Amino acid sequence: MIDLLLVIAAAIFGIGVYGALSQQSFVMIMMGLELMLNAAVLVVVTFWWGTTGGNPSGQLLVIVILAVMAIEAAIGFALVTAVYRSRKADITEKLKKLRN
Amino acid sequence: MELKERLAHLAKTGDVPVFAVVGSGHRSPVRRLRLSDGINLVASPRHAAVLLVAGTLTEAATETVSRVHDQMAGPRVTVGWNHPEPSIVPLAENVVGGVPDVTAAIRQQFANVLTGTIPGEPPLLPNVDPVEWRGVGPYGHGGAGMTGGNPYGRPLPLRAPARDTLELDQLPITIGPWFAGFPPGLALRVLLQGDVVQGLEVDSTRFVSDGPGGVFERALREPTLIRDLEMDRARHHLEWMADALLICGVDRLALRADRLASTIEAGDVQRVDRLIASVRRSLLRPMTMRGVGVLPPDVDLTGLGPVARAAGVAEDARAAEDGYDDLGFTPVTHTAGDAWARFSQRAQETTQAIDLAGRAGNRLAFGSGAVEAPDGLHRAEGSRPADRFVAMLEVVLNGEEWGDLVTTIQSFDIDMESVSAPKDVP
Amino acid sequence: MTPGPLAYFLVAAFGIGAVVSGWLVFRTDSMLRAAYWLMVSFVAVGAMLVVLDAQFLGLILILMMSGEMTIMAIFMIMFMMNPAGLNPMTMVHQHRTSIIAGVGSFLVLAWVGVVAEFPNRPAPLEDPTIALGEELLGRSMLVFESAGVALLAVMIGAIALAAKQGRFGDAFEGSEEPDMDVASGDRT
Amino acid sequence: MVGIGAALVVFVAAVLTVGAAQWVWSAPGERDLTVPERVPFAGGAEPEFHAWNRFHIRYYAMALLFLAFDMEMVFMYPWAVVFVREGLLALIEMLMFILILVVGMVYAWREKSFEWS
Amino acid sequence: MTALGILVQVMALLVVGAYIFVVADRLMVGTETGVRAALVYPVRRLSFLLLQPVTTTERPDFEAWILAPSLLFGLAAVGAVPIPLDAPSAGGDIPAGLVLFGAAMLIVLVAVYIFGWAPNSALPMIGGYRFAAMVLSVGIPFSLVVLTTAIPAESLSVGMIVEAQSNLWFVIEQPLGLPIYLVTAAAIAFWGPFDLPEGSDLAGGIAAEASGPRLATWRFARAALMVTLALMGQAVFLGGYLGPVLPGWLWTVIKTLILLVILASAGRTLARMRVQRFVWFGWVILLPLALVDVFLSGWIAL
Repeated sequence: MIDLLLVIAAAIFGIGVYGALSQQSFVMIMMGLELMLNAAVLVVVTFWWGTTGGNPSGQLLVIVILAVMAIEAAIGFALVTAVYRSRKADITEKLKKLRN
Repeated sequence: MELKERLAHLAKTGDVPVFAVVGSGHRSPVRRLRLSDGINLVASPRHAAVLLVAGTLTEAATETVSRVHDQMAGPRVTVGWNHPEPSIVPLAENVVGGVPDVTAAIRQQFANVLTGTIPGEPPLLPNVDPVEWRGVGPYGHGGAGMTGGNPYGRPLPLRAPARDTLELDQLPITIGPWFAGFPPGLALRVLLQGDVVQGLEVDSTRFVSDGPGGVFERALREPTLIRDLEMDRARHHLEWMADALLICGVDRLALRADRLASTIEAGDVQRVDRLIASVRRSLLRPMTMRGVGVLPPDVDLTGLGPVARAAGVAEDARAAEDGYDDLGFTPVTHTAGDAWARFSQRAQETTQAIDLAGRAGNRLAFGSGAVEAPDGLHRAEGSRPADRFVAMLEVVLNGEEWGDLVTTIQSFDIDMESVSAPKDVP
Repeated sequence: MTPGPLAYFLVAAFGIGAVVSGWLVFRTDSMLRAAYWLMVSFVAVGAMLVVLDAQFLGLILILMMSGEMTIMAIFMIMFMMNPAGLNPMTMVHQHRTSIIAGVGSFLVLAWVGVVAEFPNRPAPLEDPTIALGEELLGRSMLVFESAGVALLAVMIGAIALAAKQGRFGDAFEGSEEPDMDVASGDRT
Repeated sequence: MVGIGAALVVFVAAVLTVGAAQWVWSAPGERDLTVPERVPFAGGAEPEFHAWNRFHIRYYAMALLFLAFDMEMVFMYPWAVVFVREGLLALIEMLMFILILVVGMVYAWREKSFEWS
Repeated sequence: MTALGILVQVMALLVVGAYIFVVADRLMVGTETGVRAALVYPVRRLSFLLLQPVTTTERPDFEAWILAPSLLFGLAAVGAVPIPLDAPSAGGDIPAGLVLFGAAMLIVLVAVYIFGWAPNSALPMIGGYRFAAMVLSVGIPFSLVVLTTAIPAESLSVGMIVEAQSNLWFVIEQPLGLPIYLVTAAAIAFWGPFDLPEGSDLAGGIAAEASGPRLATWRFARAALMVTLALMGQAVFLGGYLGPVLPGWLWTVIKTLILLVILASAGRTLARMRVQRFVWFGWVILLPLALVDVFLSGWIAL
């Protein structure tokens, strides 16, 4: 069971890596990051359930990951808004172009 | 099919969902239709089975009425009501008569079309795409690049600046002339960014013909019984209040106001007061109307009747009439000038009118070319208040949220039957 | 506790659902669908958590993510060109590298997961929410309170960033329009 | 475990029932609609553009605030369960936590985040 | 009780409850048709809607449009699972029942939002976005007041919460709870005076382009959602199945009906709130009140 869960988590994580690297728009990159965190949640709960005898720290770690997701999303959206406001850009290339 | 017949048998005795296209002289009759047993006036043609074409419409209305007709989900049927020949759209039946007649006709045609006695009407507009898009472009969907072309027949909206400096898409859209939240015949081209209005333009096409003119029209030419004038005013205001309540989602009180409008008698102030007390309990003021639709200070309010008086302009042509003077008439005013002030203003003028009508006896008033009508000062020549309201919409509504826009337009009481011909609109 | 065949089946089903919907996030043109495919992925993982006796965590993940993903959909539709994907588009860069990195990380992690030996100490069957609550208010109080401070910082930071008027004047000042030759046929 | 399994069964059954009902009943109608019958309703006028656009919401700052408060809810569920057995300590700790967040709320209110931008 | 039994029970509750709710609403509108006509109204209405074909717009998101009513009903159904009918552990009572309910009610936003988005039409879309603003404003107070009932019960299971009210119902012990719950529940079910997404100022809003079976399923799903919200309201605030003489399930039904009638009557007699005022109302009035409710109830529970 643990093997199966870890393979699934690895697959979700792989998709997240692909998304975060390949996407051009900020929000889509954030989606890749969220997918990676999703995999992390699954891994943590898997170990909590199967290997640590239900150590509550595992649960706490999940909550912390959730908080990280919320913070990442809030700051991410705020940044997207601020960048769009000042540069009218929603994809990363446009920012690079501007730097030159 | 057995099941279909059973369903039709059940459905034909139920409420008839009617989408009403209201032409001249029929705003009040269509409102009374709301009181008819088993008639349900719906706001979207997608929910309707019967299209009611009431009163006289102009030639220009043909396309819009046809479009609404086609948007009905079907099995659909069109019923005319005092609609002059030749009709602008094909009618299954044209009723000449009052509310009971048309109710019966609508029920009958509804039953006919549900049970298959008559076939559902075919669409009226030609089956052609708005632009040629099939097979055009790299995927055959009519688009080009990221946002170009006409994907599936229409372009994508363009960006426009906004007051919070986020330059996002602006959707230009024409709403009306048969949008239930607006006075019948009013079509607005609105620039929407999100749900906020960034600009608007009134379509100067006339969709409804000139109104037949009631007691106030007569009072322009000859002295008229104050009793008649004031009862008509009370009825007009009550119907207006019913519309306002309907738009604000207080259906129960809207029905009461409608019922009151059709049964009210001179001097019967208590029933109106009870209605107004119920309206207060419905929290209409704090929830929907307070602070909505305030006019900018530089707008000229003279002659705008209740709208002006709700903003503190104590101006009323009745005050100069001897007949009214005898009755001790003084104009009611409010100061806030928002949608609630207008509602409250009209509510109090209704009570006042019923009171005046009860005491008026045979007194006469007006007849000299100017009369204080429910929507403002009417003159024998020159533009009507509706023209002025239409002209001020853009100034008042720019930057409003959509719901506030609808509330504000309703609060003006614009009578599209009395607007001038297109060329006269300022 | 050894999981029964039903648990295996459910985990596999939800797992496939989570992976497939995660993949569809990057394969759809509609921003709305992208956001909600991600939500489906989260819901599937939440359901797996429930199967793993972490009922509270699974459901709270679903609760959190449904709210967050709607906000994500709203923001994506707000800022992305052609949000409904009416014109099909691919907005990707370094595609090959990304695929290699994605597949590589999957293979490495999956290999670790399959090969490594883990101790078998299953969680007890009592309600784990109480343990979590006690942990939160007892030993890990600092985590809990610092989360509060972090969230406050995020709130203020996010509002300050997103709002039009900052302390130092209008955010619009000094901005300029970049040239728009990224996508051909772009009209904006 | 019956309860949560039942939740899954009920959810799937409910979604499938209503979905299938729509599918069965809508199949004949959707096929042969003409172009004018498909025009979106706008009171009789014809739309010029697709309605799908970069919809400018006016409450984005509020939406971000929601994310933070949503996270607060995550902490509150386990807190509520152990509240009585932990007693006053739990009350004070949560009071601190909430007060910190309320500061953020007041800041947002002051920044007019609850009004249309 | 098996999963199948729970399925039958929940479906029966929702269908019957939805029927009663529609009848009650019909009576509240005040058309002079009488009780008899109101009792057959849902049947006639449904027959008509089944005869109407489904319309579509030029380029809708078909899948989302079909999914939305199904999802809404699924959420209403799953939200009703953890609510016990006549005994603490009867039915689908689960340890984290409140979280399941809260998650389901929050996902209602998804169903409504995509229902407004799918037709690719301006007025429904504004309706969907209005609902997003509403749920983001009242989602927290809604979850908070429901959660507060878990404090004295020391459990997130709805059955335990009902049991904890054997001395005193929470409607008295947590006086702010039920009023806030009813207000927020009406908003989550986009029911008047908070029917902003379906308002008459949007010509029906999210439902403006829906006809026939699509409208029927949508209306039914919304009525079912109201039933679920009323069920939860009576369980956590009105003592659920607790009550003298009558059997427990009958108490549940009676209390649910009382809440349904209260909600139905508010829908037709109170004015619709402006969306901007609603956002302000949710954050500045309801949220602080809900926080006060949490700490007040916590203080009392100690």
